[in-house]
Amino acid sequence: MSAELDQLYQTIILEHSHKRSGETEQDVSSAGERSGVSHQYNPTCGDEITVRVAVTAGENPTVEAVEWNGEGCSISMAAASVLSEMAPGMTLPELEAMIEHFREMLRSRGQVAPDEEILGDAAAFAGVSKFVARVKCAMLSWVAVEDAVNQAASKARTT
Amino acid sequence: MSAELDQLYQTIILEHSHKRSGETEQDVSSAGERSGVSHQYNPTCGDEITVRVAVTAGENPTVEAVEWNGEGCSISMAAASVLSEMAPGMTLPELEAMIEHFREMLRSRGQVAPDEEILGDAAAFAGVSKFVARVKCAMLSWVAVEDAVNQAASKARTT
Amino acid sequence: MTTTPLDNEQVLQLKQDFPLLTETQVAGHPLVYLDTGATSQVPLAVADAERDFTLRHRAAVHRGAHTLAVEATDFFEDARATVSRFVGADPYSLVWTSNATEGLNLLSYAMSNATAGSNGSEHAERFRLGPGDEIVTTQAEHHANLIPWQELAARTGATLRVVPVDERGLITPQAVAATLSERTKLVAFTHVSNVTGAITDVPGVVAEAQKVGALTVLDACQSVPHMPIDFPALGVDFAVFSAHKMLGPTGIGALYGRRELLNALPTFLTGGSMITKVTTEHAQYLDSPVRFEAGTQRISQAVAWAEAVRYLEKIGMDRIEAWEAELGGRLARGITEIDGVRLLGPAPGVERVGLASIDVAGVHAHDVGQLLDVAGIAVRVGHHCAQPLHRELGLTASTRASTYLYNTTDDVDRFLDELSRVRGYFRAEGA
Amino acid sequence: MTTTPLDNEQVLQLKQDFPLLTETQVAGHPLVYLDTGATSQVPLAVADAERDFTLRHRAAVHRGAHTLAVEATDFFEDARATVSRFVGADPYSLVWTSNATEGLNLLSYAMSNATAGSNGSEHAERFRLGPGDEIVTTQAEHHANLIPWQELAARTGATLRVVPVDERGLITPQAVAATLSERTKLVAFTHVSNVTGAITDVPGVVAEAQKVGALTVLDACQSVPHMPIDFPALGVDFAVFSAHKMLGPTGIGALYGRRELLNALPTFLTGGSMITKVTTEHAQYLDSPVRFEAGTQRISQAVAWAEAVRYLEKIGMDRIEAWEAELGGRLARGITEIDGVRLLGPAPGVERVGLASIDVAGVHAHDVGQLLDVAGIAVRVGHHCAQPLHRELGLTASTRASTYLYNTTDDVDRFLDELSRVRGYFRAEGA
Ligand SMILES: Cc1ncc(COP(=O)(O)O)c(C=O)c1O
Ligand SMILES: Cc1ncc(COP(=O)(O)O)c(C=O)c1O
Ligand code: FES
Ligand code: FES
Repeated sequence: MSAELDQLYQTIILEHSHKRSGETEQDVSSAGERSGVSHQYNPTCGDEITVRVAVTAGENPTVEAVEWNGEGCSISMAAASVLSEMAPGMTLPELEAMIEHFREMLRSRGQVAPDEEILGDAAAFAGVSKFVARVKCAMLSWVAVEDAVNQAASKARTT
Repeated sequence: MSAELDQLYQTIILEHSHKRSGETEQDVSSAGERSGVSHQYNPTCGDEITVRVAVTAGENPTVEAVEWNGEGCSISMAAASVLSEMAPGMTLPELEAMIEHFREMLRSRGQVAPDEEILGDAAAFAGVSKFVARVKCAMLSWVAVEDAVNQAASKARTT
Repeated sequence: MTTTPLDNEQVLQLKQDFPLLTETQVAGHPLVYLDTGATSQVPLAVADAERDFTLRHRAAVHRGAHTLAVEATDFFEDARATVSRFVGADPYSLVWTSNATEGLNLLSYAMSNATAGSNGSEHAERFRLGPGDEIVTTQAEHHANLIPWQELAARTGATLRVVPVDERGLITPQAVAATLSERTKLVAFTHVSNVTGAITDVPGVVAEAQKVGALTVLDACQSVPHMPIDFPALGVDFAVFSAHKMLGPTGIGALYGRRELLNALPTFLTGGSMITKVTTEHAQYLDSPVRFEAGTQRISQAVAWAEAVRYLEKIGMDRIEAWEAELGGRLARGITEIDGVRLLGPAPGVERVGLASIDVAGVHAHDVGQLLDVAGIAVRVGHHCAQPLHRELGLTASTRASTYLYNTTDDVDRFLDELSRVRGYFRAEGA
Repeated sequence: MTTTPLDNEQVLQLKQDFPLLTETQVAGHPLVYLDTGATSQVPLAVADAERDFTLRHRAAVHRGAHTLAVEATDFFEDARATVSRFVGADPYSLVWTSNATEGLNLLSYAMSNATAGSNGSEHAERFRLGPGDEIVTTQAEHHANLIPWQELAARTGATLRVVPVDERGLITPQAVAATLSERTKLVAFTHVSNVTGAITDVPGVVAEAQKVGALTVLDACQSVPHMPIDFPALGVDFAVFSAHKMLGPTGIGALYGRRELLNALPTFLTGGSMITKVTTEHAQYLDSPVRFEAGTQRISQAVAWAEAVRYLEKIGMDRIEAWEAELGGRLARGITEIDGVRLLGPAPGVERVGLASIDVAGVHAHDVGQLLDVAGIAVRVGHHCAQPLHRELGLTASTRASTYLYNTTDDVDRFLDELSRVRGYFRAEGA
């Protein structure tokens, strides 16, 4: 196959699309005390994902766990899996910075190179930014986590 | 002005557009025993005409009188005037034949030459057939007369 | 007289009329365009006809009295005569719309207007709907032939009933009959499915609808471009189709309707050119087709569409149909020979147009499409605006290849060849 | 910085871009095109941009994932960005329609849908109408900005009120104010009259409407092509305009709306590409602008329209406006100097665009137009889709001359010269 394709479907992405960290058979649509839930829908393809994120208690919570159910293409499944591995243990500002950079890179049409220190394994998604129609795929779960973590944090702070 | 224009606006047409035989100040919208009324509207320009035609009594009526009110361009006014002069005294088949030939000539885009024996003064409208947008103008009153005379005749026959 | 289909040599000749098909490179590969189901490509003659009209003959139609306007009106009405003749109809029964979708919405809103008594409803009795009345559509429909009826039901209180497809994804007259009742006012159904390529028995469905006195509306988007069509002979009351799927421009489609129905139907869009007399209180409307054509029309688009029709007629719709049956058969057979790939809809051997959708086990449709795309093969992935049918087939999305008169057997084979590598590339289970 | 208008020399240069204007002969005379009020002519660059897109880049937008489709989507959305910027708006507030007429109908039907509770009416409270509610329009409107409101009133039970024009044919904020009430939900009015060329005080009318909390709808068909426009700065809630009056193609227009209003407005046309989730029972809708764009869109038309906008911007809308003010003044003055010819609307010296309508004593408008036509001068005759205003002016029909950036003072003078002969030719009384 072509080199261009291999840039998009990095080995790490294909692996995550199959092993899928954080994916669970259990329904994740109800949130607990220190967790938030977000459902995201991709109108272009009809795929959807539901993500539940739990954070630690206190003023400066960190991410405790990411769990999700959903269906989608390999890019979207891999993006959810990678994030589920990376997020736990991160502070909220760290997570937000990572998501922001991920978004910026993806929207840049290949102009913004990934900062591997910030993105770690998620740098493998750099190739997606040249495939405009697939940017939403990579962002779907990340937007869901962003949304869910904010809900969780505001609960954690008020309890 | 141009020769083409003079073909359309024959002297006889311009004269009739001013003198307007058959035009009356009286309202002609109600029909009597041996007469019929027709109202015609030209949606392209918004002009309209109301014509009343009376016929003689009996099995084979002839046209007795044509009266009309209306507004329109010189072609439409002249056509009403010419017909108002020509129709009286005609048998219904004669009138119908004349109207049919008039229609055929007008729709022919200049292909059908007027038969002066049938059309008389109305042959002057031959030039109109090359001006497709004006064909309706010339036909407006003639269609009204055709309609009105049929109404009148069916009344005359049944009384 | 039997039909000789096109052959590869002739098609390669035809391709020369389509610069996009001969000149486009995608990721270093010559393009194989297998997405006509979404929109077709356009031959030079059609683009040139539109450009020429626009640069040399443009004027407002049905309004102006000056020479240019009269000539433009002739172009415009000649186009209507050409397109209506192509579907066996007279010009009075062909209304220009923006696309097929707008044609279906026209009907939906005109029936709301009949119900409300607005928009010239004097003779609209048979279009009125109310609680208890039923509108019937099918599970196989494009959203364009489903949502307008859902919303019509919501606006009028009528009930929407949906005919299930059979195990092959087909709409059958039997299933339609089972959904009909004395209260059914309208049956809207597709001629050819844009997902499965299956062909509906139109006269069969029409016969059932007529038994209960229901109006019929045919979605002919995927049939008119690909086979000879005669709407009056099919017996439908209304039908819609789009120019952009048949070598024509975007921005124009048509609604066919039996003339007496169109004249009795309340108006939809209102404004200039479709009225007789207007006061500040009230407007009176002209007859079909201008009755439904408010405001400045798609003039150059009509002219270009007529040129597209002439192009198709020159080749012959029967020959196009026969050629695409070959391509469709080749597609269907080829697909079923690939491990882990499921052909949706009718099995090979069953009648279909040159269109086939597939599900690749363990690989998402968008990933399938991506792999094909970098090999220069343009196909459609997603739900193809038919979510209910995909749900019925147990899917969210599928991959669709669709042909036209400009596709060769080689195009089909290149698609099949790449398709056979998909599961391996994505390391799908069992690949 | 004062604006330097175009001059005759520059205009003669520009004319070279319009083959129709330089090459057409009518009855042996070079054409003088004074019917831009109906539809404008199109420069080569615009026709070529459309042809090139169609032959080299055509694909379905917002659907396909293949390279060609992604590129076509970029073209399409870039076009939206260009056209929306031209009227001071962001792309989310610009919806493509077939023409201005359809934009007004979209609003009229969306408000019916709000009233019926259909088509995604969750946040549509402020668009609901019922008996006692009032819709306001004016006597000066084109039928496109009158009939849709008449029918909306008929569908919802609301009352239509019509603002009278003053003795100059102008809509004034005072007259609007006098027609408004606490129950007024919407005020629809024209920016520039297509009969008199008079310019409405838009901010003045908007201020009055806002006092009673009514929505405002501007018919900008005759303003956007001829002057710099910024809808957000004008303060209107909605506005419509058409491409074909501003060097663009037929078949496309636009509805501008404040984004939050468009997102709250129920949908109009339903079908593919404007939905999120569809079941056989129910559909959910996307946000503006795609919310209102059902089915395959006017893709090449959008691309061509953007090219037209670039052409206008290169020249400068302020310079076009200034030049047309000169032409309009010359028209108005010239007309009043001819015996037996009456200028409709504002007197010479009062602000107007390059458009003037006249009544010739004793000669019907169609006869006037015929005489001008054989002299090669194309003008519009009739009621110009404004029967109520003509009735108010005591007329059935009038003769209209309208200019654009490609008209010279010589064009105006040739019109005036022929006009001065009309009454003599037709032997009108006193001629
Ligand atoms: C003032 C005005 N409003 C509305 C329209 C209707 O525009 P369209 O025919 O492009 O829908 C026109 C042009 O005909 C116009 O001049
Ligand atoms: C079966 C079918 N119906 C309706 C449509 C809608 O056509 P359009 O988008 O041209 O309105 C399509 C194409 O998208 C189709 O394939
Ligand atoms: S295609 Fe649906 S998420 Fe990627
Ligand atoms: S223009 Fe109206 S009848 Fe001739």
